[in-house]
Amino acid sequence: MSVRVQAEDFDLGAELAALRAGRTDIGALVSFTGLVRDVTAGAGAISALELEHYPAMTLRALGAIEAEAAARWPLRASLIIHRHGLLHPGDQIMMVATASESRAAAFAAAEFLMDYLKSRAPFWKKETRPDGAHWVAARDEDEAALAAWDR
Amino acid sequence: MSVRVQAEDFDLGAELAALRAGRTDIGALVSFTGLVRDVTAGAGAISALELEHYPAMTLRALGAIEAEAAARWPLRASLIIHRHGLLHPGDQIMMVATASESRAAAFAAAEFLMDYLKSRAPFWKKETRPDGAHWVAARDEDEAALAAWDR
Amino acid sequence: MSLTVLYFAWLRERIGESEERVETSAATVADLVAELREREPRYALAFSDMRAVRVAVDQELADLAAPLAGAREVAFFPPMTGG
Amino acid sequence: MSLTVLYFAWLRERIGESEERVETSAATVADLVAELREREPRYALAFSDMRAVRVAVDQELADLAAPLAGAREVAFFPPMTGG
Repeated sequence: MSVRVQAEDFDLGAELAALRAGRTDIGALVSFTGLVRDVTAGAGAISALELEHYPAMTLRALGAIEAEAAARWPLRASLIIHRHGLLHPGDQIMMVATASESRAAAFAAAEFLMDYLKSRAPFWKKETRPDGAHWVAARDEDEAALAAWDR
Repeated sequence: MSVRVQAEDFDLGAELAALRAGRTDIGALVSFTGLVRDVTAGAGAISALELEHYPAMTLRALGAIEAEAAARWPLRASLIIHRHGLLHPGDQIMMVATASESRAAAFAAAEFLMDYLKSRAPFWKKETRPDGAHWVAARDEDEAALAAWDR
Repeated sequence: MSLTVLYFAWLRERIGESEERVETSAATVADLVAELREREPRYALAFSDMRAVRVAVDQELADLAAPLAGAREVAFFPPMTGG
Repeated sequence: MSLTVLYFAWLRERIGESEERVETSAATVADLVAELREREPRYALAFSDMRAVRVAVDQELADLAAPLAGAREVAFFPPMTGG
């Protein structure tokens, strides 16, 4: 179980390889990678994405989210990496990975981590578009996705 | 969209990097990797896993499953790799990857591919355990997972 | 009619072949299974519980009622366990 | 009581600071917001619609009714958009 917040890029393949290195108790490994797209629906081209965060709170929030996932599913390993700072289209923003005995647990835990992280980890995105720089608005569907885990 | 069946191992990181190389229209990349575990619940240690398949049918079945996923979700890219032959604990068995604008589509398509592939792609696993070699039985929950997509 | 018949996994092991040519006038998969059962005990054993057997006709999943007219290849195997 | 107050994203931009020390006797977050609103128009503007503002007290998400007794750090920010 591990959480990292960094400005630098990460090597997705190396992270996934490290997660299962030397282990024979993992049947299912799921990864999610968030990437900067060059277009937002209805808002035109994006040339840059600035990610602001609240350092004192970030690791704590991500650690709590990861601990909650580990309490809900029998995870063999998990990893969250989230970047901050200035990114550009095609860049990696963040990743989560979950390893479990079964695919159902690995998928569910990865989706849970993403849904919580989207709305509970203190990151804010600002897009630079042709009409200026705009803070990305939170989406109702992200809150709804989060609420579904408590049903 | 791409499907491969091979005896050789694959490089998960290189495959995921290739899937998004030079693209800026992917917001979400999900991967699933199936690995050989050294224990099956209640059946003791596994020393080897033999994967038999039906070559003439395999690519056709995997291609049909991938096409069905592409028809259901707005995928930017997808990949299925499945190995056959003799594997050992810790080895990679197969992978699927899905790339989309949104995380919900990428996750759903990856789970759909896995559920279909589990029960509709012509592969059969034989485990070598202390009490001999045994064909792995299909699980009712895999058929149930598949049926859920038609509801 | 001449068919290629394939067997996989424990069906292959019980029957002792992975592939054979079969001359048959079976109209459906079920008819073909009935013919094979009559042949030798190893076929009767392999096909003793058809709920545990899946079928593909020309590489497409099919059921026991599937017609064989025009078919070239029939495969018998247990439920799939890939992934 | 002396608090560190932090602002993020557009709250930081509207208020023009990312961090400040605030002397206050506010009992709750809501009281602190009311005090800040009185100070200057930029605070009143930033806090004009509290439905668009989230709060953390000592790095834990909190609501407007949260008590400030013993607190050292209060942060205001819009709904999070990570991932």
